[in-house]
Amino acid sequence: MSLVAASTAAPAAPAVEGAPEAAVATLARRGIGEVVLEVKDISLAFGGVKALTDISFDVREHEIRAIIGPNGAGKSSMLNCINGVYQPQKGSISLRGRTFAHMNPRQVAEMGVARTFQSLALFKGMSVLDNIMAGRNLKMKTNLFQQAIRWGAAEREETANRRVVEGIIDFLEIQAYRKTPVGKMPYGLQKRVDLGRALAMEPQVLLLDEPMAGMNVEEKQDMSRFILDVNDEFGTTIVLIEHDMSVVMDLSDRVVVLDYGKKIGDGTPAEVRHNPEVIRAYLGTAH
Amino acid sequence: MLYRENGQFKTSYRADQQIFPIVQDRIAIALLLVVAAVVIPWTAPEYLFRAILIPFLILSLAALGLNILVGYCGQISLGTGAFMAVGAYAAYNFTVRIQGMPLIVALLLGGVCATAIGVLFGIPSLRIKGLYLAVATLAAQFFTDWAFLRIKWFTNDSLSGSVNVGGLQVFGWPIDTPVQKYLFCLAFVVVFALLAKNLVRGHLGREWMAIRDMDVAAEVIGIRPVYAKLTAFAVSSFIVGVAGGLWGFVHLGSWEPAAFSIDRSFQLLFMVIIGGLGSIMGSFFGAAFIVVLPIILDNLPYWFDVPIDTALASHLTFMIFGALIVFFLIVEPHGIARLWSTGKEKLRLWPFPH
Amino acid sequence: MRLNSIRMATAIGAALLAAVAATPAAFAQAKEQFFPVLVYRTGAYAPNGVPFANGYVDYLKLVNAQGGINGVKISFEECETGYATDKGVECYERLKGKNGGATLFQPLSTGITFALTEKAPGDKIPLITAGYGRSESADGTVFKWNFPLAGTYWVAADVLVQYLAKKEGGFDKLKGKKITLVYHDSPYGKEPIPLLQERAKMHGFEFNSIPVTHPGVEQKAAWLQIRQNRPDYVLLWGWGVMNSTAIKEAVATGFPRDKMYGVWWAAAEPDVKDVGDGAKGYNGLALQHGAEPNSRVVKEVLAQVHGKGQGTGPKEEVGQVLYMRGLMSAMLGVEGVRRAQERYGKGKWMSPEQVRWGLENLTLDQKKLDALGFAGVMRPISTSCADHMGAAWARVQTWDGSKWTFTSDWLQADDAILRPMVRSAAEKYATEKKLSKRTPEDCQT
Amino acid sequence: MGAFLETLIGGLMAGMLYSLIALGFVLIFKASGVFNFAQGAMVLFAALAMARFAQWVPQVIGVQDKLLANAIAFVGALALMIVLAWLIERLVLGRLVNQEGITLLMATLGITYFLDGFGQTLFGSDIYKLDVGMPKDPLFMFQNVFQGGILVSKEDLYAAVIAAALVAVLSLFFQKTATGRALRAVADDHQAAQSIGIPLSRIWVIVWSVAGFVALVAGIIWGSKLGVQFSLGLVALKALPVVILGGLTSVPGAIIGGLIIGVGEKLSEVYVGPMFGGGIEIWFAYVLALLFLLVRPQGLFGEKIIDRV
Repeated sequence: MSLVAASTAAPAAPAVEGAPEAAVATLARRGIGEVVLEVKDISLAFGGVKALTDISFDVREHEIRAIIGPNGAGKSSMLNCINGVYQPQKGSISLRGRTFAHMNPRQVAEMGVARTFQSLALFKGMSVLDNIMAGRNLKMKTNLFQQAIRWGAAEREETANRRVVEGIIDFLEIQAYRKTPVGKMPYGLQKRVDLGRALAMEPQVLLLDEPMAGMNVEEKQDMSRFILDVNDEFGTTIVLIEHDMSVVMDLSDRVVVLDYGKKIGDGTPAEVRHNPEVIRAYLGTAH
Repeated sequence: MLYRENGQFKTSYRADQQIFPIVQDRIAIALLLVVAAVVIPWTAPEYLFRAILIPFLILSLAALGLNILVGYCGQISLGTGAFMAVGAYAAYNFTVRIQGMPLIVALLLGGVCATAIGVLFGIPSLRIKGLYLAVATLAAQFFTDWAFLRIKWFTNDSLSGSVNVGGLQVFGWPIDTPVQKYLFCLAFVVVFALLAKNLVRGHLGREWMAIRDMDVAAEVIGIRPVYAKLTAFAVSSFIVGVAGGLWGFVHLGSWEPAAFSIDRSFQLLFMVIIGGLGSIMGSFFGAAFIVVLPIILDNLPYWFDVPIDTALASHLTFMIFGALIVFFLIVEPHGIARLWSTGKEKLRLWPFPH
Repeated sequence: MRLNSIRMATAIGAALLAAVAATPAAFAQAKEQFFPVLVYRTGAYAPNGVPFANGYVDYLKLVNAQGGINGVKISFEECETGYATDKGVECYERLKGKNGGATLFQPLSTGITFALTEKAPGDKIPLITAGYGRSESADGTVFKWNFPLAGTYWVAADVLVQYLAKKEGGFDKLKGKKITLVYHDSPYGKEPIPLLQERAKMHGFEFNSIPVTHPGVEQKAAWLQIRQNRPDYVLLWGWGVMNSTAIKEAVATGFPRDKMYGVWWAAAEPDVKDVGDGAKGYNGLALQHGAEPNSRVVKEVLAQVHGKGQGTGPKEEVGQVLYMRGLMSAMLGVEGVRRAQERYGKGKWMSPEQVRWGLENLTLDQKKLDALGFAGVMRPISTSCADHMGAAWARVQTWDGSKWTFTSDWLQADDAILRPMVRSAAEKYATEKKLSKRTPEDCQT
Repeated sequence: MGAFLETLIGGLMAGMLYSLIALGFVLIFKASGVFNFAQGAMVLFAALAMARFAQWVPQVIGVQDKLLANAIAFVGALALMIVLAWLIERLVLGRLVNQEGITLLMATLGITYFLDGFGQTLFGSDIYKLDVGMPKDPLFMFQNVFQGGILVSKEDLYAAVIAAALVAVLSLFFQKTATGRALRAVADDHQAAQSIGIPLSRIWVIVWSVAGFVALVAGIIWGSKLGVQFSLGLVALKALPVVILGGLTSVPGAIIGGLIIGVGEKLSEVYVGPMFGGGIEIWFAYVLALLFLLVRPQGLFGEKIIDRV
């Protein structure tokens, strides 16, 4: 293993900065377009603890972009910055060319960025239906009074959105669970509901935080299928966090590798696979 | 009765979104309303109206309001009494200061004032979470207690600081006899319960529950905590305020701030918890339980004709009450409403075990 | 779990049904005069509530032991209010219809009085509030059903001011004096304020008032203020633990007890007994009576009630101030019934309305009082349609470290000051409630 | 000036007593995450027990020496509180493990009701004198500096000293003893503590016993000051803003918070109160706490909450 590392050290070196030719080639092949999301030297720290240092990368229209790294590499923190849940101390994030000094989650959501969570963050007290319906809240415009009376506008709006949500439920094959409280569902299916809630927002960019964590093989396959379908059918750009390399390699177009809050690799799966630092960070720890 | 839903197929989302999707439930609720509105007024004795039914109705309305805040939006409040007081005193001032102010309008305006105060004291909830928030609501409680005792203007300069209202009427009908009062309250409760139910099953309700269950995730899908929390405070304190108005005008007729003391706040919180957090129906169960239980306990010795010393009796009441609450929390932390639904589930599957 | 949850659900259902069954059964029996007894033997005010209740009940027992009211026996039932208005209202509703109908109610709480004042006219049941309640309810032309017999808070305040004037040597001497009222922050505590302000205007003494929030254990700040603006006298309008706390704080801040004057609800044994020597010299008003261990009625109670082992409370307490208050209050009620019988038929059961007439035409002259064993305990009381109070006399008593002793002779509140205040307040109430004053004819009925 | 100092001192000493009650809250919250509303009821219960025992001991056992009688009564009351703690763990908390905070809060409200009733049934609802030899007479200092001198209530002074001493002892107990360390371990992380073999239930019994002991001392101090009766239970409401202000999990917070609230409310009542007709101290305390929270949502010394996703 260390041999491999040595041999691939030289060619892989340039892969660290920017996106090299090989990568661009692949992108072209899958008809991937403009940069939709650009992260510039983000740094984030809690008190003294540095979670992220000078992270930069970009995400292009319609691609599947993976962020990998061992546990505690700062992957989730990265997503939280993009969502505006955390405010980075340094750096900027721009969506479709618009740069925000202060991201707030609402704005990000309105810009069409949706997200799923690593540790399930579903609304436990609510049914599957309500969880996914909640994802539609940006699309629902009736005011408090109209809803209180319900009859008329609110009713119509509710029904219309319900139709969309039922579509998502069918897509995720969880019809049987419609009315069950999410708390009572098997873990794998909860993950689907989480995805469903995100899809209900009809996002252009979809951030997935370890969608396959803790799943068995079949569940993983189902989930990958869903992700690819979403990417193809709706042309949704996907940013995917995983610590399990294998999954990432066959799913994603380009990969960013984080370790201890630093970016140590960026490029196509192939390039990254041979990046010595990545190997050290990963397999090194694996030994 | 046979409790089955098979054969009841929903052909439209609309049908599926009804409050009571199951036919039997709809029938049951209709019957209940008929009994409440027609049978009881003819049959029930006066004591039942004055000592049980009217307080029950008004308090369940207040509990319902509180439940929206605590049960649906997850913001704990120990200051409900304060918002009731605001509602009551505001309504009082509207009636005495504006000639010919109609009763219903006065009560609703009282609710509006309560809303304002509620939102004001709700603002800290944007920054303060959980038990810490309780102190904000307690601040509201003690402040209003003080304000209505001290600021003469609120009590229309009454010498003793206690106020009274009389000659209630709606569209010329007097609200005077127990039955009239009962029906008046009943109307309010039914309407408000319906509106509240609509809210909590609409997308505003989902936003509240989302904030309650997982506020960060809620933000990420575009829900604004500010909006969700403040609307919850607003709606909640509006309903509570109206309930306060009814309590003062219809039930007491003459009151002082003590009528809305912190004990009232706790009483209402008990109702919500025991009845079931996040359940409209639970609010009614809770209110019934809390209103009726002490009365039963007080009366028990007389029914069985074993008169025991009054002091002992009321001490026992305290003890049993406390014990029951604890017992409840242990057996079913989600309150009577949950027991009710599990019961119904069983009934649906009966006689099959699963 | 599930099964027993269902069991619970049904249990709750059962409870609700039981409640419906809870309605008072008005079983028809030998007509007894039913006296509901609103008490508070628990809670923050129990120390003062208990002796009153015991005195009240003991007297009813005594009357029965002596053959009832011209042969009509008395039945009674206690109901615990805990000094809480809503509980009080519930008690009222529960008991008013019971045992053939309540004769009258004595709420023993200003808050409950205010609430019941709204309900009594509808139910046609008289309310006796001896020495408390609404001061303006002395005006029977507006408050047909209220009887603040033997004195209101305005009487108390007025008498106190008169006493202080005497002490100083004339009203003119009050000029420039500082009088501070420390009051229970509730309608009860606020009642005296308007009268004291009136008096302050008249005699040019400086009056200010310091509220103490329920239940009155937090008075440090109040007494620091008192220590700083050094008033000549402090009037204490407290109830329950607030009284003893006030005296203790006075000790702690070195305010002379002999410059403190309590209303008649702040001048009983429970208020001073656990303060010890600190309370020596503390003064309080006596609503007619004080502690009367030697009065005949007390001896009769000891002999005919406690003697037969039917005493309600401990023997020692018989004859104490609040016990006597209960005794007297009960007596006033009973005498109302007796008076009614004089008109509507001796030895008959009296309806609440008839009793109301009796209370309105009460004539307890010295002779009757002596017969009742209240000689020396109180002065004659005679009511009328216009005056539901019947007497406006009080005395000052002082705690000598072991017992209460009278330190002033009888003083009467100044009608010239009270009457206009009562009238205007009553009229304000009437307009608020859209009531019309009673006609002279109505007074005859 | 003299007057101001007087108020200040008065406030400080009142504050010390508040911290004593608040301490009970904090201990229990740290160890079991329970916001123990029953602390006030425990104070009342303990005080009632103490007062009555002190009366009964001479009658029953015939011990006439007051000090000894009080000592016996104290031990008796303490034993009672420990039994109580054990029962609470057994019957209530043990069965409510990992419920949400609000459920636990409600449970303690239930306990409050029960204790109020139970205490009065056992010990009666009259007002009882509790004489542990606290001096009642005032003390005047700096007579020569300020006219009238500065009044210091000796009783409050003693009380404050006792409270301070108790606080010191307790903090030692938590820093030095093994139990104390185990306790802090539990406070930091229940699961972890359990996994290294610390028996939760025993810890909880201990904590509640300690809280009971604190309640007893508080009860004795307040009781001998105000006389032992029902309203003692309401001191809990005075301690609430203190804990919130100090931070639910911090012992020093309880103390500093107590002093701030004590001084704050007394000064406000004496100097601001008259402008509004007085009686403002109770809500002023809460508003004060509230304002602090708006600046520091976790209270003065509470741990910061970070949302992790």
